[in-house]
Amino acid sequence: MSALLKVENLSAGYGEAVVLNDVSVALDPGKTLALLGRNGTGKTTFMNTLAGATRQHGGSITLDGVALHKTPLHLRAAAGIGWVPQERNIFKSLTVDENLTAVARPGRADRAAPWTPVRVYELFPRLAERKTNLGSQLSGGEQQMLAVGRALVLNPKLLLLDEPLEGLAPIIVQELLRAIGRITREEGLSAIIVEQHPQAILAISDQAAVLDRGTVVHSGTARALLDQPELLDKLLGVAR
Amino acid sequence: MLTILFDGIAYGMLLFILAVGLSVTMGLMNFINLAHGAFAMVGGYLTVILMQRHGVPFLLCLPLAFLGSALLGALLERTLYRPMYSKPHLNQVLFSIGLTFMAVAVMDYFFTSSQQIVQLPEWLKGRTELGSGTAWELGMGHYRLFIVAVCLALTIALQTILSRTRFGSRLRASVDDQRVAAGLGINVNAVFLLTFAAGSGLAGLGGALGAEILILDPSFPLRYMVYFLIVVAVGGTSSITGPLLAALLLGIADVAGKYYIPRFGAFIVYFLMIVILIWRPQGLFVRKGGKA
Amino acid sequence: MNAASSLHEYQRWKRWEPLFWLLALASPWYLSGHALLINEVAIVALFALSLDLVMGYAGVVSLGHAAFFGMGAYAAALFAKHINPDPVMGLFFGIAVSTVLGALASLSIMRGTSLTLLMVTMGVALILMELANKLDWLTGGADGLQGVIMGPVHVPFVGRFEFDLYGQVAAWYSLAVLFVFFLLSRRFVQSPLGGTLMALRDNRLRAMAIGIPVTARLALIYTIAAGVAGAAGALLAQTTSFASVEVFAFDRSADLVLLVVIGGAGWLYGGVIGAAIFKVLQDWISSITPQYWTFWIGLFLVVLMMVGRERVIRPWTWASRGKKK
Amino acid sequence: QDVFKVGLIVPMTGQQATTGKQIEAAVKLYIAQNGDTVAGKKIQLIVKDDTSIPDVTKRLAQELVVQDKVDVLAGMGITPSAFATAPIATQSKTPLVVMAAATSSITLSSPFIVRTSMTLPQTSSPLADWAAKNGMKKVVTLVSDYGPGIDAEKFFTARLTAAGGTVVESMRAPMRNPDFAPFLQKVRDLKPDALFVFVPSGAGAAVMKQFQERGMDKAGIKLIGTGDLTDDDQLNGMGDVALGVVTSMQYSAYHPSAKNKSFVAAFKKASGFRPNFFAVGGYDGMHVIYEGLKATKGQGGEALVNAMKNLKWESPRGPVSLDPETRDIVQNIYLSKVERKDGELYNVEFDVIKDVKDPGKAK
Amino acid sequence: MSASDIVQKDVVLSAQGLVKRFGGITATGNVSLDLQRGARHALIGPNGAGKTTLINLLTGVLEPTEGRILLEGEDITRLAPHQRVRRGMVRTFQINQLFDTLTPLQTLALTVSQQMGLGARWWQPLGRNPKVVERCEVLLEQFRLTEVMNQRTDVLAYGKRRLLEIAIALACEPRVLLLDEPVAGVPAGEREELLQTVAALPADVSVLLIEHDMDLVFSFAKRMTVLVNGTVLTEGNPDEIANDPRVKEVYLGHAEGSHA
Ligand SMILES: Nc1ncnc2c1ncn2[C@@H]1O[C@H](COP(=O)(O)OP(=O)(O)OP(=O)(O)O)[C@@H](O)[C@H]1O
Ligand SMILES: Nc1ncnc2c1ncn2[C@@H]1O[C@H](COP(=O)(O)OP(=O)(O)OP(=O)(O)O)[C@@H](O)[C@H]1O
Ligand SMILES: [Mg+2]
Ligand SMILES: [Mg+2]
Repeated sequence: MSALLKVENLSAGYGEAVVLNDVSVALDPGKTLALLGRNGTGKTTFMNTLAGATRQHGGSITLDGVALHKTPLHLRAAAGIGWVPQERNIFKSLTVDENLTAVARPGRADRAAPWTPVRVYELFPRLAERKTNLGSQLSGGEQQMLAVGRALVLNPKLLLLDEPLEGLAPIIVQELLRAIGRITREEGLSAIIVEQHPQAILAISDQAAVLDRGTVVHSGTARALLDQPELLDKLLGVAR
Repeated sequence: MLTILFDGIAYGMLLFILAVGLSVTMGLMNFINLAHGAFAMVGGYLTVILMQRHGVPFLLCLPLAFLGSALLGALLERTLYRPMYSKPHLNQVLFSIGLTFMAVAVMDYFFTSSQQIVQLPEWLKGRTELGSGTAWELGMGHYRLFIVAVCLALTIALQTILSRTRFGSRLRASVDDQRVAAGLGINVNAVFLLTFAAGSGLAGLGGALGAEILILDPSFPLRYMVYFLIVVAVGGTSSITGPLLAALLLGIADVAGKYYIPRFGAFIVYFLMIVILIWRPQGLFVRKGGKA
Repeated sequence: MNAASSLHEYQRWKRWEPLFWLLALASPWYLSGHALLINEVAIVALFALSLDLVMGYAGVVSLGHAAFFGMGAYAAALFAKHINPDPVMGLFFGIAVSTVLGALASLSIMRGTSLTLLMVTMGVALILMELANKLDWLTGGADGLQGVIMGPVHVPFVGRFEFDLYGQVAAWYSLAVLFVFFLLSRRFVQSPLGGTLMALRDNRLRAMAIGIPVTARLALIYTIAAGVAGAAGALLAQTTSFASVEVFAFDRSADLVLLVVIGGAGWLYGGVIGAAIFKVLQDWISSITPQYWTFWIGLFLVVLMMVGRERVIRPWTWASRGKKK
Repeated sequence: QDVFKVGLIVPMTGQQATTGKQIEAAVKLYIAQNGDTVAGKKIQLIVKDDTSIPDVTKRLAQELVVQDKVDVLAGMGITPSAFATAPIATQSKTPLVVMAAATSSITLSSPFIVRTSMTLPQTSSPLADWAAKNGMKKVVTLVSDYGPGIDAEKFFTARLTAAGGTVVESMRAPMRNPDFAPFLQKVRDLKPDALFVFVPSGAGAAVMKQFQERGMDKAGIKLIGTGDLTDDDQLNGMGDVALGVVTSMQYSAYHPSAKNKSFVAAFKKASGFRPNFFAVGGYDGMHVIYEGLKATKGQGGEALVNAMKNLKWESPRGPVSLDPETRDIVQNIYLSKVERKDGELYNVEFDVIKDVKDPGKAK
Repeated sequence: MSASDIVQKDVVLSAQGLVKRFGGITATGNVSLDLQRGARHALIGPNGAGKTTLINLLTGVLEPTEGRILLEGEDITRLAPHQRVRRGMVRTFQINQLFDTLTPLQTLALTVSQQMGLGARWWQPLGRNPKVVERCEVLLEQFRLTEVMNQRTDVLAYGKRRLLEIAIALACEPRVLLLDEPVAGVPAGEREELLQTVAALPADVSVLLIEHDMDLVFSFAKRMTVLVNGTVLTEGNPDEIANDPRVKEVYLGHAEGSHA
């Protein structure tokens, strides 16, 4: 079957600085990729490059046949990218509800789209209770939930989750992981997840890739990586 | 008495129409555009020139004034303003003051420094008297009635656009975080362009309507800048109704003050502003969340 | 390099600084023809220094700084007219009065945002302007305060200097005062106290969280700045032996913001340099085209802001910066 | 042959810009008409813009004196500028020809000041007499709240009461006052015979429009004022609202004299707009300088002032002279009514009070 | 250990019946909490339970709607934030709050001088006092900031900024330290180590820690309070909490120990 996402020899960075070089990744529809790596190895940069928020120096990105690297930032959401930035970047002066409706697509909640604000509220009841809070008036965790919800109402083909579990209560973490699992399985949505805690996401991922100094140093199935703790240890330098 | 009230309202609404454009760019776009008055001036001059030199009817001049300055605004937004969005507020102040200076000189160069005077059509010159006795007599100049009408129409229009459509929230989202807003599919540039053009257009309309009552000459933008700022500051920059009510308050207070206690006529507006701001630092009307 | 030395690094006099002041202080001598302009520049520079303290360091913009300037001006002028013609005493009186006014205005910091303060000070300035106009028995109203006769500047051990028609004494006098205030301010902003100002400019929440009394500090610096502005006003009134309601004008406050930003806020020199550039430019262009000089000033501002100050100063960085964009 | 420098300081930008433009145009016209050499001296004109900020005016004057070594200072758009500059004139013994500023006491502030414009007592007093004579016994005054305005109010009131009329209410509108509604409404409620107005030229149009909008003319209230109200510079643009307004002024562009007709024609040709009383002030100012120089054979300073202050000449505004004691102008004050003549609005004179000295100094 | 056992008795900080409402929302509903001297106390609870709000109330960033706060027996409910800091109560922020235009060195120098009561001096340059400089050097070393001490704070990498955030808190020489998710965004490897420095504070310094990383919480805390919907669900020592079914229900969920 043909891959949903095809990243070839991607190199990108900020201004003159090149952070990623020659990164190639492929992902099938409905599959989940766990993206691991130490601090400052370029995980966020990779995600932001897919979302279009960095300076791309070379290589190509194709999503479902569309050449993303040629698509301007604000059209990538339409092309099927659902971005959850690392620093959440909730719109401070918008209420929770507006945060969702402002970006929701297809615009009108009434048309049949799998993800609507309503469904996001079902996933995170907490947010429903805070509908009218301004973004600036949310707790850290609530902001995290909102960031994920905001990406979902774009009804993307590919979900980019950059450290989505940070600052979430364990129980929410479990729910979220379960939800992501469900979404990918049932709705054929693909996802790339960056996390500090390998086990947590390897468990629910199909593939795994490890970045170091801006290049892919390992890629394979998530399971394989889970089964070789020493390899994981070597790649991430983290004892677990 | 009623007449004074009415005059106050009319004056307030004029202030509002002049300032609302600014509260759009400053409040919603978070860009300090002190060149606002310049756009208003352009609108005013357009009207006078069109009417006096080309005999265009007044009613037609108003939309033209709006469009004219809106187009100018759009043009400048694309060319000059956009790079300034990311700059600190002070630089924006400097930049827009610079533009104002240039505008002043240009107008002076093309239309001399003397005052431009509008000639209203007859049907706007009249006056309607109701009731009698100094207390209940209500005299309404037709032009002032006209201003009130236009102003109300505007307010309703803007309010619906901002609350009923997604545009308002998309705009604020873009202001909060351009990068992420774009990343989530909002065409930030288009949103800003549209808003800025609208703001300039409103300024132009204000200038057109104000030309009858205010002194329209090249120093217009600087002369009335203070009033714009006061209205916006007192009204708070987070809604349309805020500046409206602020303008009404100031207008009525000013007129009534000058009528009843002329000695202090000059102070009232400033005094009121200071009191209000100390009482409500964010301005009269602030956008609050958290009311579940 | 260790902590101590790198801390002192920030405080050392850069090599060009003494030179700068040497040139500045000597200017009335080698530019004797322009002493009057130099005097005005010095006064505006002092005024700008005051704004830079609140705006550049404490991050509080003020559109009504003319309130304190004017207060100082009228105070000094009236002092000379009714009490004592000695400039230095008048200067202190002007400073004192405007400081008090500043203290009062700073109360409005207690409540509210910097926008509040910005508008409040603007309102105060405008009200004072109307007052100066109304109290014509005291201020001479809109005609301006006449009959101010200044005594000579008395410099201990050196002698007494009458203000001359060429404005040289005026220029020395203003420059000297400017220099003194600059030294004080410099010391101030490098002290822990000055540091706390920058701290609360950057992040008030954090400033509180390390035990800085934010509002008190804001009020303090604001009051001090008012005093400095008053000094500038006093200098103007004394060197022109005249005061008019124009000293409170909104344009004065606005121009002030302009030239502080031109020179760059937040490093004492910003105001001084901005004042020099702005005034000289204005004087020069308006002598060429008295009608349309505002156009060129405006153009200058626009270009300066669009290209960016750094790049105007360092053209050679254009290429590289250009690429980045 | 050596040069004779005239330093002209006027507001060329900002809200008083028109004042400067009018004066500059007139001065240049005069030089063009009368050649630039007088008594063997070449006249050199230096124009400075003081943006009508007094301390700037003073600095410029000072620079002109010490740096450019001008022989005469001229201009002065607003009163405080003149007051600020007076000491310089005195100190440097440089004649100062005031061409616009109109507060009465200006000429007293320096023995070197000569004025060719007007004073408000001068223009407002005759109007009071006329008003009383024409059955306007009950009058309300509305003036801008600053020096000249207060002068106007004071002298108009004094004369009117002397002539048996009464001022039922004296209102002062702030300098920065966009809307005259409250004041005019008050007038309407008081229902006087007439409303006397002094506002600096510029605000005039607004007053008249709102006067009519309030139907005051229909209510039988007459609008009278000094000529600033119907400033020739804007009169034509004001439209019908101005028709029938009665003013008193020392100059009208419609003044029926050969001298004036040629002046107006030449002025329009040169500058493109209609001259007003500022223009004629500048024009006569230049005349005073020229004639003074001829008298002193090109000598400046004290001699020049002494020569100037005895001058007497035919100006576009009519016969004028300088009062040797006060160095202030003595001139006819014309009562005129706004009418449409050959398609344009003009102040058409219907009465004249001859050789009016400034009543402000008759104390 | 035994030493701290003795001091365990006396209460340093005590919140009594605190209530905070935002409009309709009750973020904190009648919370009472005692912090013992030398405590290593953890505050956990679901997102939006009101933990940060509680800290904000204790430190005076927010005004409580009801209730009072005692520090060393003194009622500080109405004191301004900076006054509480002077009395030794210091906090870190969940989202970094730094002086972006200053360098770490300047930041610390300021904080230290402020802490030593030199904050109001205007006649003597910053860092002229050797004691201040010494203290700064120690802190910079301790938090591995020495090599970046002269860079502007806003260009530092996230990890470093986080470290500075905590260094500032320690520079205030707290007697009561309130940590709001201090290790959020700090790489897994460095987290323990960071908490070590905190745990290693003098035995009489009391620490209140908010954190969602259970490994850390359980390795650090000697006592825990669970906050739910703005009210205290339960309080106890770690294993009591770990085995409390209600806590599992609303917070821990069913995966044991590890983060997920
Ligand atoms: N805005 C920026 N400008 C310049 N360099 C940057 C910028 N953001 C990140 N970098 C650099 O790019 C490199 C990769 O950063 P990135 O955020 O992608 O790492 P990361 O893997 O996401 O780290 P973390 O796990 O902490 O999120 C780092 O060295 C960082 O210093
Ligand atoms: N200014 C405010 N206005 C209205 N509601 C607010 C405001 N600040 C916080 N809240 C609400 O109060 C509740 C408590 O927030 P708080 O930040 O204390 O949660 P928390 O326990 O820190 O959660 P987390 O662990 O996610 O940080 C949240 O539901 C939040 O929405
Ligand atoms: Mg990252
Ligand atoms: Mg929290």
